[in-house]
Amino acid sequence: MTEPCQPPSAQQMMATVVANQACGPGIHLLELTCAAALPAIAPGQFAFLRPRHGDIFLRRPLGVHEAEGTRLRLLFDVVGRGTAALAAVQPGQELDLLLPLGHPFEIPPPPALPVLVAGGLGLPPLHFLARQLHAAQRPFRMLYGARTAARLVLADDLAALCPQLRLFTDDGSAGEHAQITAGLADLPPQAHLLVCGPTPMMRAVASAAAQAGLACQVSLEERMACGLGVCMGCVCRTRNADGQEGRARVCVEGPVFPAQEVLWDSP
Amino acid sequence: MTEPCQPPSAQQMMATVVANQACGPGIHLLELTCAAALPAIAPGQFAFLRPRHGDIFLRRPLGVHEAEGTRLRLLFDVVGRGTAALAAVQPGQELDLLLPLGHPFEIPPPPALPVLVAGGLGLPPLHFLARQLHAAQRPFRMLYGARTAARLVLADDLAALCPQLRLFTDDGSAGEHAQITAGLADLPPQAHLLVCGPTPMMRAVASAAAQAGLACQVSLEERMACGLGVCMGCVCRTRNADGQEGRARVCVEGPVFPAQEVLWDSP
Amino acid sequence: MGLALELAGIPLANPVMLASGTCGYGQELAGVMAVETLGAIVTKAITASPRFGNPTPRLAETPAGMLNAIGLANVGVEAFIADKLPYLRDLAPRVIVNIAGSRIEEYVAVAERLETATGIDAYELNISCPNVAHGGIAFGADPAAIAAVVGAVKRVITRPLIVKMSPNVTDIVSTSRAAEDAGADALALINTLIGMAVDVSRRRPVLANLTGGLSGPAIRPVGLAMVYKVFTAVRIPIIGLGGIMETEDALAYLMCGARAVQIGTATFINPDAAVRIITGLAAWCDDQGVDDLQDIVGACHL
Amino acid sequence: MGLALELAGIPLANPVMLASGTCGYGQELAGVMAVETLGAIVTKAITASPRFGNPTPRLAETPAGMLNAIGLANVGVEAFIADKLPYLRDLAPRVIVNIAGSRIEEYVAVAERLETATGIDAYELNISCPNVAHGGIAFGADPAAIAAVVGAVKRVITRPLIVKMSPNVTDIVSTSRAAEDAGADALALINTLIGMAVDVSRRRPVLANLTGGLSGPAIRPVGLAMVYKVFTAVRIPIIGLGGIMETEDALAYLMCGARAVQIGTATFINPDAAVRIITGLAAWCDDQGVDDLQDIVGACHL
Ligand SMILES: Cc1cc2nc3c(=O)[nH]c(=O)nc-3n(C[C@H](O)[C@H](O)[C@H](O)COP(=O)(O)OP(=O)(O)OC[C@H]3O[C@@H](n4cnc5c(N)ncnc54)[C@H](O)[C@@H]3O)c2cc1C
Ligand SMILES: Cc1cc2nc3c(=O)[nH]c(=O)nc-3n(C[C@H](O)[C@H](O)[C@H](O)COP(=O)(O)OP(=O)(O)OC[C@H]3O[C@@H](n4cnc5c(N)ncnc54)[C@H](O)[C@@H]3O)c2cc1C
Ligand SMILES: Cc1cc2nc3c(=O)[nH]c(=O)nc-3n(C[C@H](O)[C@H](O)[C@H](O)COP(=O)(O)O)c2cc1C
Ligand SMILES: Cc1cc2nc3c(=O)[nH]c(=O)nc-3n(C[C@H](O)[C@H](O)[C@H](O)COP(=O)(O)O)c2cc1C
Ligand code: FES
Ligand code: FES
Repeated sequence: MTEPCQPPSAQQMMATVVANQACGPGIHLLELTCAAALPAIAPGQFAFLRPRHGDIFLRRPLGVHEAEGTRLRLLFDVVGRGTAALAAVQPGQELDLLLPLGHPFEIPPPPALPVLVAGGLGLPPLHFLARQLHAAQRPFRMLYGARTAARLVLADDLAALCPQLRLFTDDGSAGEHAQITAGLADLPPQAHLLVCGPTPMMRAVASAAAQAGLACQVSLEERMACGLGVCMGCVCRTRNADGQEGRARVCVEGPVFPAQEVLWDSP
Repeated sequence: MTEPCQPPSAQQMMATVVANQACGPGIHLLELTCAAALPAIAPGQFAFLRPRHGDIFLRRPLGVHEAEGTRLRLLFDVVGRGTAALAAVQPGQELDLLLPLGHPFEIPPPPALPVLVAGGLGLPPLHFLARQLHAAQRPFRMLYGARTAARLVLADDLAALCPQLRLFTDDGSAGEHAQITAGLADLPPQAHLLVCGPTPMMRAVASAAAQAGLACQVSLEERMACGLGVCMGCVCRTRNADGQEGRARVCVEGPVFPAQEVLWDSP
Repeated sequence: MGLALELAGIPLANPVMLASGTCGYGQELAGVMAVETLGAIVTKAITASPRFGNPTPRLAETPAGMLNAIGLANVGVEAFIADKLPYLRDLAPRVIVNIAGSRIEEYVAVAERLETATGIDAYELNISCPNVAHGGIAFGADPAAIAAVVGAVKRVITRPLIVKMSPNVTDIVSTSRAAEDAGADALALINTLIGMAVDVSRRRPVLANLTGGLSGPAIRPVGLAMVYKVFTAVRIPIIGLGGIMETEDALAYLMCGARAVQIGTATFINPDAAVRIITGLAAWCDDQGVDDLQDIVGACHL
Repeated sequence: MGLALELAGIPLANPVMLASGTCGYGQELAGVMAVETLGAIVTKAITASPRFGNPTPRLAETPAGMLNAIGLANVGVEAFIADKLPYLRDLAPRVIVNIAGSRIEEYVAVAERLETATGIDAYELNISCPNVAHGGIAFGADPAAIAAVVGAVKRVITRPLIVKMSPNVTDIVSTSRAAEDAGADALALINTLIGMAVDVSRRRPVLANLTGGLSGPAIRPVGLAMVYKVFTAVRIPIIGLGGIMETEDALAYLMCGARAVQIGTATFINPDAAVRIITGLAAWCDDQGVDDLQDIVGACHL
């Protein structure tokens, strides 16, 4: 966060919608073919996009869910105008992408035990990471929670990648009837938490990790205009090793930060 | 024009693009299926439309070219942002229509001889009218001119409807190498001109008609915002029987006016 | 649900009005929308004599908006009373007559003449039209001039007076207070912003009048900010307008402090926009358990 | 083709600059656009001390535009000179430093400190930021205050001074003339309009700061009208900005009277918007047989 910022070298490219399917209440899986081969993308990095035609002005950030060759998959929740517009794009229509942006999760080297903690639509970067760890045959654990069973999308996929997967729902309709923080109780000291989800959930996980002395990275959300670090719109409050308060841009220094550097706003 | 204005009873409806084909340089034939059966439409009336999604704000007026059941055809020239957006709509996409609007051509009863005078993209209402006259087995003549052969679209169609069709081009690449006004020279006194085309052409035809003592109706163009007569944006300068100057709204009192009521701006 | 309200003594079935200049004199819209459901109709500006307005082109499209330079084209107060008012009077919505002029005496003359007619519920003083060379904007920007014209009109009328404010000012609070202090019963915020469009291919302004008034969603953020600011500075009710296209936009104005709203340019895009918004407000109240829509007025200030 | 010009003594390869606050300090954009092709880069506003800016959310989308309430977040003049200027200095484009403050003394202090640094081509005085509680907008609206701050800064600098004007005023001509009379070498028109957005579901303003600055194509008609109006009222050159997205928009500003343009929000939509516009201007000159792009400046006034 304090190192001088590297100019991002994102690419702008057009992508054509191949499929756009609802896979849960208000949750869409968007599959795209890009005009060129995708550059290297790491889990935690995001795409900054908008439909080529339509009445959305600013781009929206979405974590990369899956990327291979010219194929890109995004998974998102309809929460407002922008995501509603994305939910409405039809196969054949075009999106304008800028990617990859942002600082990804840093995969802790062994003997650390990666523990992926996904809350709701915080899943995409961690699903991506789970596939990488599985492919590398690296042991890891995963906790995945949502409000209700219907919103616990792609849980079967994850189970195939991670035998240690634990599921949670707020209403007990699937997995354990508990907050995801319940899954942190019995972790070994070499556990390294990699977290993405709603802010209150991340704050709770970060605080539990701090108390348990576990390493923890969190992927923050903020409204963005430029995605490139130039507008100063997407800042979060941070504190450095000396406890000094600062501001960091979620789009370049983040979205992934060491949890101890984040100053959470009071709930 | 002086009679009290009747509230227009236009309908708003969605229409799906069936085909959108270039049929000349920058000229598009747009075929739509409307969500409901079209109301009665008379030649000279127009549709006021915009793509359902996209960055065009105001509707654009286009003369109805053909209407039957739920089928609607429009013929237009790409001259700016709005018509460029219409040229880009793909089959399956939706347009938002308001129609029918405006005061149509008044078909003069026999013994008048209708003479249809179309300049370039003034064709749609007159093509529509030609089909009606042909179906009614009413004798009529038609003059059709354009800059060049490639822009003289649908001339074959017209020839089938009107054996008396005369074609003109500015560059002589098809038909007679002359201005369309050349076709007015040998008309019988019962000729009643029904004119649509670029303003300078209509002004010239109207003036020739006045000199020859021929009846003449012209279909004017103005930028429109409401299409309903409420914004007062689309006025043209008029003069009544007493020679008094006035203003009339092209969208409700027009677009078709008796030529002698129009006060043309100096060229 | 409770959409009804009383505004400056005018009882309204609901807080949705058609804005001046975007609904003519009511009649033309009857064929394309359920006019009877409206709270009120605000007429096109009426001047002492008939006006042709500015030369065309007097319309232009802009990003998420439009420019108009109509120039107060209208039939004049006599023809309005003789030919237009009888129709309006018989409609269910309240009738608000928008008054314009180029001098204080003209505003006063129009108001005096309208006082003699029946079927008018209130006046809206247009001191903010950017498209006329004299008067118009000049009145709308200077607190002293506002006080003079509002005071002069108030002295000759018995019906409530809404003053329609110009957004083309440094300090909307001081102009609004000047109107309130001079006797305005309500304020309408905002009229159009001054804007321009260029036809690059011709290297000329698009509008014959060079500049025009900018309306539509593009200006909504400006309208909301001004209503928000004026709400805490005056005691009289505010009517909010500027770029309202949907129910949500009307709610945003109410939450900023408007008691009622006007729908302008939206009618050009969807002739029944105002009707949809009335339905939408009722549905929202239902959904949110709001008994009286007026309860959310100013909610953003809490 | 002839895109080069000299503006207030600053030689520019072409009239296209990146606007303050939309390009950071240049470095971040190097990976996504050909920065070397730009005429100039205008830095984010620099204040005497570092500023965190306002709390978030400090961005919101609006129809054809956006609101920002960044609140002059910046590294402060010392860190700017130490950490940011060395990079900028080595780039081909001219370096224009945007100066902000909350009191005249702060503007003067920043200007004095910048005078000691090398690699700066001009200053742009931001007297028009709507997002800070003190100063900012106050300076931008009052001709006397403008004269005072411009005069005070002029006295301590040797480099050309561009004054960036607020559009949130009744009379842009009088504020512009005040800047000119006090010694401004050029004017930049316009900064953002004051606007607001409401989160209807939460019944709260979207921005933590309540209001913000409106930018993007929505405000282009306002910017064009102001440039058009000021062009005939001042003798110093005008830099036009506000909603320029494409080559045509830049040409519209030039035709209204701007000698150069700045690209702001467009960079957020397309990082290489400014580069495309430079290419587009050259192509347009070619196509239209225009030898020197400056020949079309003010064409709309003919
Ligand atoms: C790096 C990053 C990666 C993301 N990845 C994903 C993803 O993979 N899948 C997914 O569903 N969502 C993801 N998000 C969140 C997503 O960007 C927002 O949901 C989206 O931008 C909202 O746009 P909207 O126009 O639909 O909502 P708006 O109408 O703008 O807002 C609706 C609601 O969402 C909130 N909101 C809007 N934008 C943001 C934002 N950027 N951050 C936090 N809250 C916001 C608003 O405060 C409001 O409550 C990500 C965000 C970031 C910053
Ligand atoms: C009743 C009526 C029927 C019409 N029927 C047809 C038709 O069947 N086929 C067809 O191709 N065109 C027709 N037109 C013209 C068509 O409406 C315009 O070409 C179109 O609105 C231009 O929109 P734009 O955004 O592409 O152009 P803009 O970018 O708005 O303007 C491009 C050029 O067109 C001119 N222009 C724009 N709008 C109008 C207008 N309403 N009238 C005159 N000039 C205008 C401008 O001054 C400019 O020179 C009709 C117009 C009217 C009023
Ligand atoms: C074509 C047109 C004509 C207008 N004429 C008037 C008028 O005569 N009197 C007036 O007070 N406002 C007039 N206005 C301003 C509108 O009433 C309204 O204040 C403005 O358009 C902003 O609202 P909107 O964005 O919903 O259109 C006019 C607006 C338009 C678009
Ligand atoms: C996020 C953001 C930050 C800005 N910061 C500054 C600033 O620090 N100083 C300044 O003079 N203008 C600032 N501006 C205003 C722009 O430089 C420009 O005047 C305005 O955005 C209008 O141009 P546009 O529509 O092309 O963006 C900022 C604008 C935006 C969008
Ligand atoms: S979105 Fe602009 S700095 Fe992050
Ligand atoms: S377009 Fe509005 S009156 Fe004709």
